[in-house]
Amino acid sequence: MPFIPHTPLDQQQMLEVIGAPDIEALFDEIPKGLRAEKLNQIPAGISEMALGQMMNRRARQDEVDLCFLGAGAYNHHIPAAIWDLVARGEFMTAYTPYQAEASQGTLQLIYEFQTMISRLTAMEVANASVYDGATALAEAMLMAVRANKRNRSKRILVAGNIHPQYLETCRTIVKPQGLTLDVLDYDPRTGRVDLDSDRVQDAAALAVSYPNFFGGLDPVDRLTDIASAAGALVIGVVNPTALALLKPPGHWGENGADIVVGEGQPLGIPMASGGPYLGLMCCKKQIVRQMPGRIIGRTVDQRNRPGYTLTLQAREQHIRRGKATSNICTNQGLLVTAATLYLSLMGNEGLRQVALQSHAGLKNLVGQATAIPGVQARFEGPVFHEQVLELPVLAEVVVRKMAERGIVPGFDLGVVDAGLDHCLLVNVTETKTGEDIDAFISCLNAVIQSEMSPC
Amino acid sequence: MPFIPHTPLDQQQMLEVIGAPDIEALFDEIPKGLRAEKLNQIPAGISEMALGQMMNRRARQDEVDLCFLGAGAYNHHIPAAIWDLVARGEFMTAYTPYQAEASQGTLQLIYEFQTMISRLTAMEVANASVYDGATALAEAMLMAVRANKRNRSKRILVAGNIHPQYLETCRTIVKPQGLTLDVLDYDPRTGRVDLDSDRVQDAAALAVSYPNFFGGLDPVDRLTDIASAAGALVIGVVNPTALALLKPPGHWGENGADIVVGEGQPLGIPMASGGPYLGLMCCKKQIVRQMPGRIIGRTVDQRNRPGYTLTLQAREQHIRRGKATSNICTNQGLLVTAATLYLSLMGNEGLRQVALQSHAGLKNLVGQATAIPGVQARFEGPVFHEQVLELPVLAEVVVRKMAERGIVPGFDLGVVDAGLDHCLLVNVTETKTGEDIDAFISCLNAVIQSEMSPC
Amino acid sequence: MLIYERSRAGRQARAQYVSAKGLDGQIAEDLGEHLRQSEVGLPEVSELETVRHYTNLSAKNFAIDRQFYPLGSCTMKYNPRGAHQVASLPGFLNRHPLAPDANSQGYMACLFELQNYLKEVTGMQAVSLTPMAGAQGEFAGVAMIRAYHAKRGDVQRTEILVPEAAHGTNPATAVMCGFTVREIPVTNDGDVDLEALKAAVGPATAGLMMTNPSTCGVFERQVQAIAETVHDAGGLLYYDGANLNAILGQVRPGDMGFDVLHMNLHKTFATPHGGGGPGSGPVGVGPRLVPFLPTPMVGSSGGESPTYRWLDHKDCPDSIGRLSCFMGNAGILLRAYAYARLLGGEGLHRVGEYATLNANYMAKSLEQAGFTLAYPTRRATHEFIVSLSKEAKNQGVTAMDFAKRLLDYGFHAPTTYFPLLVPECLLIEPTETESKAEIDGFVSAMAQILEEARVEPERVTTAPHTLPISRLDDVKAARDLDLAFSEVAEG
Amino acid sequence: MLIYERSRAGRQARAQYVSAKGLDGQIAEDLGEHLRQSEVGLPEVSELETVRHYTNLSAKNFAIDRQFYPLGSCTMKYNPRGAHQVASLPGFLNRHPLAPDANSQGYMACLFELQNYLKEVTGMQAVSLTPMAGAQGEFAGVAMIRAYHAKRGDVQRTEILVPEAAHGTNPATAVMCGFTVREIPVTNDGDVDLEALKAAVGPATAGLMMTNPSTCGVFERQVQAIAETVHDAGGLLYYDGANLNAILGQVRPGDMGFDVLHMNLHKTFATPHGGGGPGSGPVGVGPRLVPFLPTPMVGSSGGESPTYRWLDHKDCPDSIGRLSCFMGNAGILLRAYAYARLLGGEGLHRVGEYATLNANYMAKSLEQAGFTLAYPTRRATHEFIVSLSKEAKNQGVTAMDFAKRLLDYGFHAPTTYFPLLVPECLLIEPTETESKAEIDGFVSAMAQILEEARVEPERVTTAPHTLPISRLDDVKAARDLDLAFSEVAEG
Ligand SMILES: Cc1ncc(COP(=O)(O)O)c(C=O)c1O
Ligand SMILES: Cc1ncc(COP(=O)(O)O)c(C=O)c1O
Repeated sequence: MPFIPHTPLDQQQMLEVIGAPDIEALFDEIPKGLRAEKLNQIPAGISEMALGQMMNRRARQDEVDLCFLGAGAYNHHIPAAIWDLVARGEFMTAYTPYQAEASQGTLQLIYEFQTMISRLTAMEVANASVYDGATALAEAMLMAVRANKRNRSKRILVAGNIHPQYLETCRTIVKPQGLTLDVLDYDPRTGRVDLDSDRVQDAAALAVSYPNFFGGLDPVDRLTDIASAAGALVIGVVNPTALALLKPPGHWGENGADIVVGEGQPLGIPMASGGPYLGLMCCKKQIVRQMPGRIIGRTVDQRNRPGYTLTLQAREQHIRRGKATSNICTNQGLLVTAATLYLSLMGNEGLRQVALQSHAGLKNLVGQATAIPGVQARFEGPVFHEQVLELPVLAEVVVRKMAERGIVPGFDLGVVDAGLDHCLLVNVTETKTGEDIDAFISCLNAVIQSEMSPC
Repeated sequence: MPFIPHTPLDQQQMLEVIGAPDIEALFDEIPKGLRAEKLNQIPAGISEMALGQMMNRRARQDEVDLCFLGAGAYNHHIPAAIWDLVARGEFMTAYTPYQAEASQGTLQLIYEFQTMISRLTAMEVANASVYDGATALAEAMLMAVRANKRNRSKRILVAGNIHPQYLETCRTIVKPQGLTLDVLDYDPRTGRVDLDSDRVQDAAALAVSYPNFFGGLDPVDRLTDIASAAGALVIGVVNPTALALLKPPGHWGENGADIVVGEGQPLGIPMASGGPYLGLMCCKKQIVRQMPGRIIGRTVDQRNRPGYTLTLQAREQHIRRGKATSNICTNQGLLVTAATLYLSLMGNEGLRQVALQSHAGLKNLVGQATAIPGVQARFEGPVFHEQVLELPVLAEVVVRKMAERGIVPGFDLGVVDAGLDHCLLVNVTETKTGEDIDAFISCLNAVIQSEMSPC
Repeated sequence: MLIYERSRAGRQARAQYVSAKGLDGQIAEDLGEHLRQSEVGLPEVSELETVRHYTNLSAKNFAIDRQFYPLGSCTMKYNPRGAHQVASLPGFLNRHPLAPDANSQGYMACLFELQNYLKEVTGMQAVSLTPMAGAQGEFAGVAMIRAYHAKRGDVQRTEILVPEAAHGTNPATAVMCGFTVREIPVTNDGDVDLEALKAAVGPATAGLMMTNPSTCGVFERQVQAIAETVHDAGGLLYYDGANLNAILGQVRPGDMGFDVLHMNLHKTFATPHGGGGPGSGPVGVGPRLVPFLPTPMVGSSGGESPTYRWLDHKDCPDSIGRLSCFMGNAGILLRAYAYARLLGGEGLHRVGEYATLNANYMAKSLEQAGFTLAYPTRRATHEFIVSLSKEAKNQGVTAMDFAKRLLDYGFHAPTTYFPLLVPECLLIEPTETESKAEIDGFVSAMAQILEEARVEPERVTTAPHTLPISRLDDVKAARDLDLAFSEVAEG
Repeated sequence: MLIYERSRAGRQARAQYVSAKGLDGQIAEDLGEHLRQSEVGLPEVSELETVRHYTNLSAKNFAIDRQFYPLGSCTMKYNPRGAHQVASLPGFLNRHPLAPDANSQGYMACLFELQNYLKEVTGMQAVSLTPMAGAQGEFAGVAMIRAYHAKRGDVQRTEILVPEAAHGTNPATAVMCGFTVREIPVTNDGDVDLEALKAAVGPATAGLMMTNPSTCGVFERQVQAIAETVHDAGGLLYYDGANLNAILGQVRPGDMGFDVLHMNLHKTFATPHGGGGPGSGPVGVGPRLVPFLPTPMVGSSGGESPTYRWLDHKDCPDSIGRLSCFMGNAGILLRAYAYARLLGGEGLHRVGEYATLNANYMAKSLEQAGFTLAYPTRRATHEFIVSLSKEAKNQGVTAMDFAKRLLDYGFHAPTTYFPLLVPECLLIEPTETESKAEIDGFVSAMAQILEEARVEPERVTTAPHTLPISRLDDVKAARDLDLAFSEVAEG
């Protein structure tokens, strides 16, 4: 019995205390006709060794040599110390810190995390995580509608250059509550959005992504000022690594963004097929009572020693049930631990160097790629560590052919927009060396050559 | 400055307290002519990320698909829990437990280890490890000479079928103290040794390996009785996994072995190019004061609570200096932790199944291999999980050719004995599946065919 | 001490610097007005300080790996390290979520098989793995109920029924899905009040959400009658599968008549809880809701060596849609898959058996030690409730006091004051991975605390005494909000 | 509680069973008289019990990752997790020690480069990495000295000289190598008594073993004169490199005139100490001893892309031979290699600088706090000695009492009562990876204990008060030997 410690003697003694003849008797309140058959569709148990051998094979099967995919998940270096510590039983096998006295480790850590994230974004408060970047944005929209006192609208204006899967997620989550998403087209030349005051009139909020899905940088100061002036709240969707170099949303325009969300994955969390990741969420203090998710506060104990505890719980489902700000309960605690360790290990300069080196790598790649005849940057203007290349052949073909040679070159934008079917979204992080980029270029070159050659 | 936390301000304040103008001044007692130049032959420091990339390449370069090498290092499954726990900072980054009050974790664990090892071997006491199996044997020889009160000889009788690299190690270590190693030839038909009383007269000890280097099982009861009767101490060299099935040395013959050593690597320790491993060492209680290495004893504290501490330290160099039983100081503490966890996780039945399955795998392999024309078992008699195959071609050639196809088939005995240059020492552990063994066979078959085919 | 209090300006942990020095000038030019002008605001500590600080912080937590953790409704059982190890293989960790299908077959094989196992375990027809926790699974489930009625044009169904013992996520979910909630009372036996239910159902009923076993720790015996009642009224039945551990291999929600459910893999499938997550809340559905399942899912070509591909909105046009940027908490799914493989069908069946054995043994032992069970005439399921009303009245020692004092004895506290309908309650769930000896230890600690409550109640009411802090001032926490460290405030 | 006390007969943690059931009958036949008849004697616990038991045990240890650990002569500094990670790559862990050279090039490249780095750091001509700890390195070194004299037929050299401050391994090693030991006194300044040395050397002198900086925490200023004296007498000079951290990049043993040395990679090269090992003690030699180095070593073909091969006794016929079954503590060598790469030449140089800065700052701070330095007129090296003779005499509070009381303050104790020649001494080594704040904290704890020793000495003499146990009865431990658990004795 893997993981079940009972000896035959234990079992007998326990049944005696209960006064039941056998374990079967303990299920005698279940209507007879409902009792299940054996679980025949599940194969017999295997040893940890056999499991390891099988999973090793499967994991190996999926490996590629080089991957230049970004599009919302980024392959940064993860310092060795992080997961050694995150995987400590004390972090990994604890529950949500309901008993504060027995959970000061996790609670203090989250308080530190809240501090780090609110400083990085220049926002007043941060919560203890929601599921991922996309659901964070959905929660931000719901929150904005609740929080916007100047404007009772349920219309959210969304920049059209936001990650398309964020948009899909938001649709799923906010539609049942009657919100409408009004998508702002982006300028086909720059890939950026602009806004006039008319459009934003009577919207509950404006959501912009920084960088946007194409890696570009929208005019966030201007967008923020126009939206605020019209009474809409501003929701910023940010990449936390980028904020080491970019203007933090708390400082956008005159008053800064009102709610900030983002995907915390770049902060020490492996790409791991898309999760578990870490939804970041911050806001101005005045609307904190509309924020979903757990929030840790510092207080004192009976001997006046500082201590940390779940606070503002009256926003949450376990207290307020149907009146809660969200149904979220379990969140991404362990990933908060990873991100906190990451930010602590990197410090200001470490994070800045990651961002700088990623940016430099992208410039190198784009510079070399656009020297290939027929390849050009699709959009103008500044970018951060990700950019759209327009190719002389279908992006889908380039992705397939390069992947066959062990290099996944980026994201085929044709998947999300037929008009961009010659466009490849390419990301470079600090993990890519000069040789890696050279390998990308020569592989791209070869594939384009072979596709373009007559017959 | 990687790993150095000093800020410029710290440094300045510290120098002020010291009253030195700069760090250089702190070295002013070193004769000027001796101060070193820069360390120019060591390349500039690299980031953890760059280190990881380089080491990943090198590690990958050395990977093989399948390896049937044993010969003293065995590829057993290592339960996931072991190194997760062993790598906890509390175990990995502690020093030798000199301050008992601050080291009860390590101390109690070693006491448990001593218990496990002494039960597994059926010996009265075990120490807290020496370096590896080979040095354990060397220490056992020195110990036997000190401990043998019936016989002041410095001659050690050694079974000729002991691991040849154990023998070499012993030569290096015991020669300076004037011990002589008298090697007993093994029977060329069985690979086993026998003994008559004459030969053992006036020897301090007899050392036998169980299983022996060829995987065979010598007549340990008989050997023990003959040696004991002649006044020689009996040193058993054992494989701890094998003891799940084999007669433990404490029960050999009438009185059992006097000293038992072995390589603890099979107990949850990776092969890792040969180390760090774990030298096991046990003895009868009456000669414990001659045992080298650390020993943990249970005692009580001032409030009569049980506690664990280093004991019998008067055997050790830090107390007795030139009169110590050995110069050993640092030993293999962390590997003790791994082995203790391994034995705890496996329990009696788990360890037994590992041994059984390894044995069954070897039988399967040998059965199939000896069906290949020209291949036969080199020695007769019972074996445990390792056996010598005699091939129709040079073992060196078979190893090279099979390795080129990703399978390292075993150890070429021609390296240690020119007379065995057609012999391959093959090991199978529980990690080898039926398909692995089939792959071995078909590869062996192919290599033999191609080598035997004319031209 | 906070990590920020260890920070010193100018300190650098340089092993993590990727030597991007010298690019600074260029970046200002590249970014122009976008360049950050303010401090990034992270602590500046050495690698040793980071390691030491967080290692020491971790030591302040209780955790399965250190303590018995009988937190009712949370299923805190052993999280096999083997499952963690295989999910952490480099090939899985380095896989980008948008990697081409050709480079995803190993991963998708695991997911496809897991979908099938979960169908078998629940008796449902189809499963989507994408929800990222129980509450998101609930959202997906109720959104599917909404989509089902909408598709049929049955738009007047605006109400979701919820028994009063339900977990808070149930009503919160219903509201998130645009429904109003109506609570149904529970009888003194812990069963749903069937008459009240009958009175409540009607043309506005979109569905009923319930758990079975309920959070009262008993099996709802009238489940078939409840299903009939709701179905007859045109509503659908949602099963909150957070408590699946109790009935794993014993009885299947699909067979009980439920149309849709979620499971908490971070409970029943032993993936670690991580101090607050991540979780994973796959949903399973009966025939009527299959078209509405959230995407993506994994489809198979079938046959001897199948190839797998993602099913998305093109394949499932009626899907409620996507619930996350990528594919939910993938790593948790791998752990759950590994767990299912380690146990196999037989092992999963035993989980339900021994979880139930442990709970019934513990309940009976506590009763013999003088405690009052909330439902003494009922079998416990995988959990049960003790009520300390008597002790609260007689000695002034509350359920919370017992909970805090247990911490001093080295046991994590059970769930307190939930479900709300039982006064001064402890909801206790031992799980199948705990030994009789551990349970006996807990029972004897409870008995000792009972004795303390008699002879020196203030020892209990002021507990804990052995932890890094004593009880915290929660009122101050909410009033003088301090949600982020500020050096100035410290000064 | 011992793991054996958690054991219950018949319990099985089956996830580790490799399903060899059904082979039992066959094995009895195969093994015959060799078949084990008695119990194997291991504990029978579940996987959770193992994990919980050892996680909880670990929490009873002090460790670098949790505490400042200024244990003199032990160089307890930060062990970079990055080095641990790369040494734990599957390709390295799964490599069999006897793998063909063609499948070992990645590993051998690391070792070859490490050999070169260690030559550079020590100023020696050749290095062998095989010794498994400092003491085995000493053995190799002194065995080489023996082999050297023997090769020259210079057989009357039977004596090794050792300063009285030497580490216990030095005389123990000399004896293991078949020499007799003669101890040389040390002056009040911590230097070797040069006159006594001159009187001691002669035709019987095989060599001198010394450390520099010595275990008195000072640099031996007359090292050149000492080398001349010993060399003139026909002896060789052995350098105990356990204290290399002090002088890394500052001064090289080869340049000081030593013929042979060992290094403790588990100290200077930051490989973790593991609660008692493993270590690694490579040896380096000057020109005279190259032929005698222990095998195996790694040789290179040279050139742009070199290939590597093992050098063994065929290549080195005069070698003292092999010191372990395979190639020493390979994994520790990989960690040390990784450490050297992370720091680079410049970083290694800084190690010596900041280790020395920290020690001198701490020594001066303690002196200012009222403590007595053993060598107040000398520079500290990477460590220094405080003598508490005054406090022992006046307040009856010994060095051991200070050590134990420091544990209550959350600091590991310094090395006590070593070297033996300084009464009531603490040998204190902060290392370069500790911050000024940490050092200041230690100094203030020492000052507080000094104050306690004045006002309530019994608080100090009965310490520690906050650990799982108080001081142990060592006499009972040695008298009533209890070295293995027995259920019977418990009963
Ligand atoms: C009965 C019940 N339902 C739902 C949930 C919510 O699950 P999650 O926390 O994964 O969102 C829980 C978990 O606490 C629960 O116990
Ligand atoms: C000065 C000195 N020499 C030698 C040694 C012995 O080294 P090891 O413990 O690695 O055998 C030590 C370590 O304690 C030491 O401090």
